[in-house]
Amino acid sequence: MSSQSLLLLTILSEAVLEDILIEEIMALGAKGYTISEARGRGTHGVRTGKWTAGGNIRIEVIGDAELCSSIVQRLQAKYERDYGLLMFTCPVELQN
Amino acid sequence: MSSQSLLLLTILSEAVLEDILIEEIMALGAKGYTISEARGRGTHGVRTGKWTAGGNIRIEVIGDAELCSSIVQRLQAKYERDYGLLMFTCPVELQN
Amino acid sequence: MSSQSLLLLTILSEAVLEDILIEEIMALGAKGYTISEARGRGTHGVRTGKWTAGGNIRIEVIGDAELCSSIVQRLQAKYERDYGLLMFTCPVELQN
Amino acid sequence: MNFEPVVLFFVLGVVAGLLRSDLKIPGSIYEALSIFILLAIGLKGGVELAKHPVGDLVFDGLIIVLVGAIIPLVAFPVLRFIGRMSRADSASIAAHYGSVSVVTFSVGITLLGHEMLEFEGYLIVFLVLLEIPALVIGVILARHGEGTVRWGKLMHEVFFGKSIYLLAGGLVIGFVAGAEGIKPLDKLFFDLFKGVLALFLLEMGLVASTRIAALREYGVFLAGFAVVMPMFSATLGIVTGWMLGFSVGGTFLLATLFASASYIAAPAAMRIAVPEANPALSIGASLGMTFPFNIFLGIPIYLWMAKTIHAI
Amino acid sequence: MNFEPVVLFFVLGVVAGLLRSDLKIPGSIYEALSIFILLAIGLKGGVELAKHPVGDLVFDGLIIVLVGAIIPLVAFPVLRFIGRMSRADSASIAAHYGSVSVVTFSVGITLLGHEMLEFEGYLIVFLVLLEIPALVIGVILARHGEGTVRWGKLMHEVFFGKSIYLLAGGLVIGFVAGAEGIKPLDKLFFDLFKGVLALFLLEMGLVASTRIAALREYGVFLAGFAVVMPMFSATLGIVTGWMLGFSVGGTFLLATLFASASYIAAPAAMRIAVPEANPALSIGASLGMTFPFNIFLGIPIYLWMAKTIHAI
Amino acid sequence: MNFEPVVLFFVLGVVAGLLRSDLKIPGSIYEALSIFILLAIGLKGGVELAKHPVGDLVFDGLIIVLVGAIIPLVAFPVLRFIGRMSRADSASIAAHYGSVSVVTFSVGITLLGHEMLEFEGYLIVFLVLLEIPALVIGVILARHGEGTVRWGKLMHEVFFGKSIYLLAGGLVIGFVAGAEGIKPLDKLFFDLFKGVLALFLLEMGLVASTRIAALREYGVFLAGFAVVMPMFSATLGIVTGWMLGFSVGGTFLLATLFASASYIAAPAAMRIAVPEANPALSIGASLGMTFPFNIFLGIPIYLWMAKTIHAI
Ligand SMILES: Nc1ncnc2c1ncn2[C@@H]1O[C@H](COP(=O)(O)O)[C@@H](O)[C@H]1O
Ligand SMILES: Nc1ncnc2c1ncn2[C@@H]1O[C@H](COP(=O)(O)O)[C@@H](O)[C@H]1O
Ligand SMILES: Nc1ncnc2c1ncn2[C@@H]1O[C@H](COP(=O)(O)O)[C@@H](O)[C@H]1O
Ligand code: NA
Ligand code: NA
Ligand code: NA
Repeated sequence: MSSQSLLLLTILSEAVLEDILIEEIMALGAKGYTISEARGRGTHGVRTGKWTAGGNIRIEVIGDAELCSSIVQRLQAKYERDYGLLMFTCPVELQN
Repeated sequence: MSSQSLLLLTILSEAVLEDILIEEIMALGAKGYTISEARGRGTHGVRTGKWTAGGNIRIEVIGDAELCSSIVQRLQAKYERDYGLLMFTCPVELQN
Repeated sequence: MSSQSLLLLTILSEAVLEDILIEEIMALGAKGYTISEARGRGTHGVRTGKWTAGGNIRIEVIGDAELCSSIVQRLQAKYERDYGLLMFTCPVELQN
Repeated sequence: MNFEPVVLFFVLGVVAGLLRSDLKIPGSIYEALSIFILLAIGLKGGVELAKHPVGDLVFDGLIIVLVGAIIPLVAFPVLRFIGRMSRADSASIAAHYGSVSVVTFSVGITLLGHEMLEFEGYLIVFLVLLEIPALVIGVILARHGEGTVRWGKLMHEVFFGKSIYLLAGGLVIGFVAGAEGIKPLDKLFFDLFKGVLALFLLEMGLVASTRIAALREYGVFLAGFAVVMPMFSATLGIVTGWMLGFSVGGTFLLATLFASASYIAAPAAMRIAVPEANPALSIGASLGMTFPFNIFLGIPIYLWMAKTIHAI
Repeated sequence: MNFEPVVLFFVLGVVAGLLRSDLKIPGSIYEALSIFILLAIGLKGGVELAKHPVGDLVFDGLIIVLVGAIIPLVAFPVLRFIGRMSRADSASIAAHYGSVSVVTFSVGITLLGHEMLEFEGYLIVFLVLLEIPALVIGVILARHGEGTVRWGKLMHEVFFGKSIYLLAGGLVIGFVAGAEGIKPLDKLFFDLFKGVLALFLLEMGLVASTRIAALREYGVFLAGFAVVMPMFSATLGIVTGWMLGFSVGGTFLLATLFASASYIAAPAAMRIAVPEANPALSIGASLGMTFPFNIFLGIPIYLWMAKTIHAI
Repeated sequence: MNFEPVVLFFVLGVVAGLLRSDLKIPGSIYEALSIFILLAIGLKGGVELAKHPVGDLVFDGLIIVLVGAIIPLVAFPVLRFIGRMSRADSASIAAHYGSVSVVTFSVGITLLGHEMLEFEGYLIVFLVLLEIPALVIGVILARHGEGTVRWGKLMHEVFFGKSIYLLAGGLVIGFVAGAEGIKPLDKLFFDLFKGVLALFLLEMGLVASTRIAALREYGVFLAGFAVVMPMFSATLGIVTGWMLGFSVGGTFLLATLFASASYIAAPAAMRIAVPEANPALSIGASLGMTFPFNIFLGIPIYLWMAKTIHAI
């Protein structure tokens, strides 16, 4: 099994940003992404997902360090101030 | 991009415990958490999520080793015996 | 806290394969699995989950390297050609 | 055998589950259906309640709650000493059988509709009142002194758990608004009730099919208990209703109420209050066995019993 | 052009999709709507069926299923040799066009309602019967000896896949309960049918809008096929219905049934049985092209055809 | 105090939230309920619109939109200079109060039903028309030259955001199909409307309960604003409606429309267009304070005002 070392970038942000963030991510050259619904609490308070635009989404992107850091920088610069946003990376072995 | 090394603690447990576990986690000093729905199978059998209280939740907490281990110990002591519970950690780089 | 080093194998594939993949995974000796809904984009195009069989599922299996690699090989051989399929592993510390 | 068509939907669900069809009722739809049923039943009860001077009901209510409390107190020793089950499991199962099932009750009401029989509408109030003693007794039996009970958490779970809360809320709204005030809502909550009940039974069947297996593991005793217990409780209900001078319909409904076992409020409450009890046992018995028994055989039997005792 | 208002909801959905509105029908709601429509149609069919001595239908049924089997057998060579498509794709698409669309059929029934035309209600049975030969033929064509077919899995998928299962289940319940027994459910399943159909069409439009693009990639041949094929199938249906002595309404519905292409049962079954086929092609054609063609142009044309042949 | 029973469901939701009941309306159900309400209101408006020569409405429409535009222009300085709030927050809140609430409007219509009062049905059109100027003014106030506005994105958000899109879509379908064409859909969209509104209010209550707290943090000024502002806007509406020669019902509805504050369209649009504004403030005020004020006290007051001015 030939596996390849990459980074998994997980982005937790507001559901209302979904389309905008996807645009940015693809524009920066991601080959794909995975989205799932989430809710939670952080410095911006509880986000129960009860309210239409009140939920979070989890966007996951697998890519090399370079792609991930460019995404992180872009999102930090443009959205961190005004929106709930949490990003973290973790090394993964892509298996196919 | 200034990143910070932390642990991502993932807790898989019964949906019915959501409020209780959140209370414990915040009480132990977590800055936040993320919740998403899940279903699965383990030593406590299949949890299809079909039944109201029959589903699982995934609680994720990002924090330092100390916080994570205190959460793990608390939950293990109080809930492992009677409830479906799985906890694992993985090192992550917080990006913002 | 006695933790144990294992691999977390994450499988992203088409919702329509759920039962089949679970069968394979358990047959290969997994002790359990966790499933959650997802949507995304990859080489097989956008999978919005809008269409009944059009969504993705995320299957997560915690196990040793051997189990994970046997699952990866089996799924690659049988499903990679015809179905949207992405698999990656990441080292985790099982906490209970 | 009760050919009330709605129960056929339960069969449809069970068969789908056993044949491993990919049919699923999404969780959120299941939630919506239960919210609907609980509110509708509550509203109906409130409207009925508004028609009677509440004072008159206090006495009946007291009697019914007291008699109802007998059920878990009988069930516990049977499970514990004849069934040789753990204290926790015995107590949890006893609580399930002491409390009630809204859906079983609804099927009973549907049957009365067919039979053109009246009933004391305020009986719906006991869907709420019977839960409390049953769950409390269950917890006391489980703890029996030793171990700490999180009474606060439990009481909150009981009173503000969604099922009781919606029933009670519906009751209050129905009571305050009265038949006239509710009229604009009839088209949703009352006209569609049976159809929604049918869909709910479909889901119940799907779930029950997964519970029947679980039940099998625990042998014939529990299966037997799940059939005999409701018959006993129903008899209690028949006698009580008859003595309180209820109509045939009311007597039948009280029996159905007693005979039914909870699988929504009780499981959630017991999972919190008596976690060491195995939920597969209690839900397996109440949902996998007692529920189908009640809607197919029990309900027609209870109706026959009610008619017979009133014929005396 | 058919100004049946429900189809306007399809337009509303398509436009929302093309204009990239954030309008979404949540997946679980979509599931609920389809469960409702499948059960309602099944119940309706069962009730109708109960009115006829089933024996009489056997002959008609056999004829209709046999003629229906011609459709995939004609579609396959056209796709394979004129369209130069892969064996797998040709077979999968053939299966889609051989089987049927409940929603297209429902729009047809709605139109008959407007036109005050009767129809042989038991035709609904063929929503179930026509699926099976179509899917089986599709798989045989795809495999053609070589390669192993997981027949067990496929048959299970076909018979216990949720769409067929719910249709068949509704049929049985409707048949057993009969018009009288179903009455309490009418208010949900029949009175709300058209409204729910409208909401479903809204969702269909949203989905179709994403498929039209996919279709474009595959050029004019497939687009042409997606219009010509239903016309051909409809003609088969008109002639068959007329020869079997159906009413104008029945003849029209049989044509609509033949002309419609599946996008629920078939895609799921083919994805499992013929995985190497590209689902974007089959769903793109059936949902992105044939479905809108049928509800806007096809259905009025088929009705005209039915009236004309009966005028002879 | 307005004893319209539907508002009791709002109370039920608030209480559940405050008492931390585990009652939840699943997100997808909430989505479905809002889609239903928006489409139903739109259809109703379209049907009404079809009854009038649209030409006649252009003048009234212009006046109403112009007067409506005064609301945010008054709200902004009050918030900015008396309330000492940030430019962004003041602008965002102003936009919320300039645009409208479909649910408040629906409660108003329900009350008219009780009172047997007629109203100019085409007023529903302004549910759509009043959003646009309000949101645009809000953004201009926030930006005031400096900073770039993504107008494209904003306009897209406004026109194709699901709430406006469904309202407008319903209007068009209702207009094209007319009362006759919509009849088959009445049983879903009109008969069930009040019941669905009740369920929606239950959810609104649950959400509002979490917002009231948020509001408390921001002191009495905002709370006061959330009560005084709708009274002012309502007065504008009363006068405008009266001058335009509307009926009592129409005058009342216009006042309700002006007095209502948005918590669906505006929040989404402002979150995108004025991200630095704190959504907890605007939603807290509009949903946590103004909405309950309107449905409990405002609406009866506005009706009284309308009757009084017409009695002159
Ligand atoms: N310490 C944490 N652990 C896990 N998830 C978090 C944590 N902090 C924040 N989040 C998630 O990130 C979202 C946005 O965070 P924030 O911007 O801090 O409000 C929250 O709604 C949570 O879902
Ligand atoms: N080996 C495993 N891999 C992934 N998830 C698991 C595994 N074992 C258990 N789980 C998850 O943890 C939940 C509780 O596990 P248990 O307590 O073993 O029943 C299960 O319902 C699964 O969702
Ligand atoms: N680069 C990526 N990052 C994250 N998820 C991905 C990526 N590529 C593919 N996926 C996920 O894997 C699924 C199947 O991928 P594919 O087989 O490439 O279509 C997609 O629908 C996505 O959910
Ligand atoms: Na009972
Ligand atoms: Na066909
Ligand atoms: Na306003």
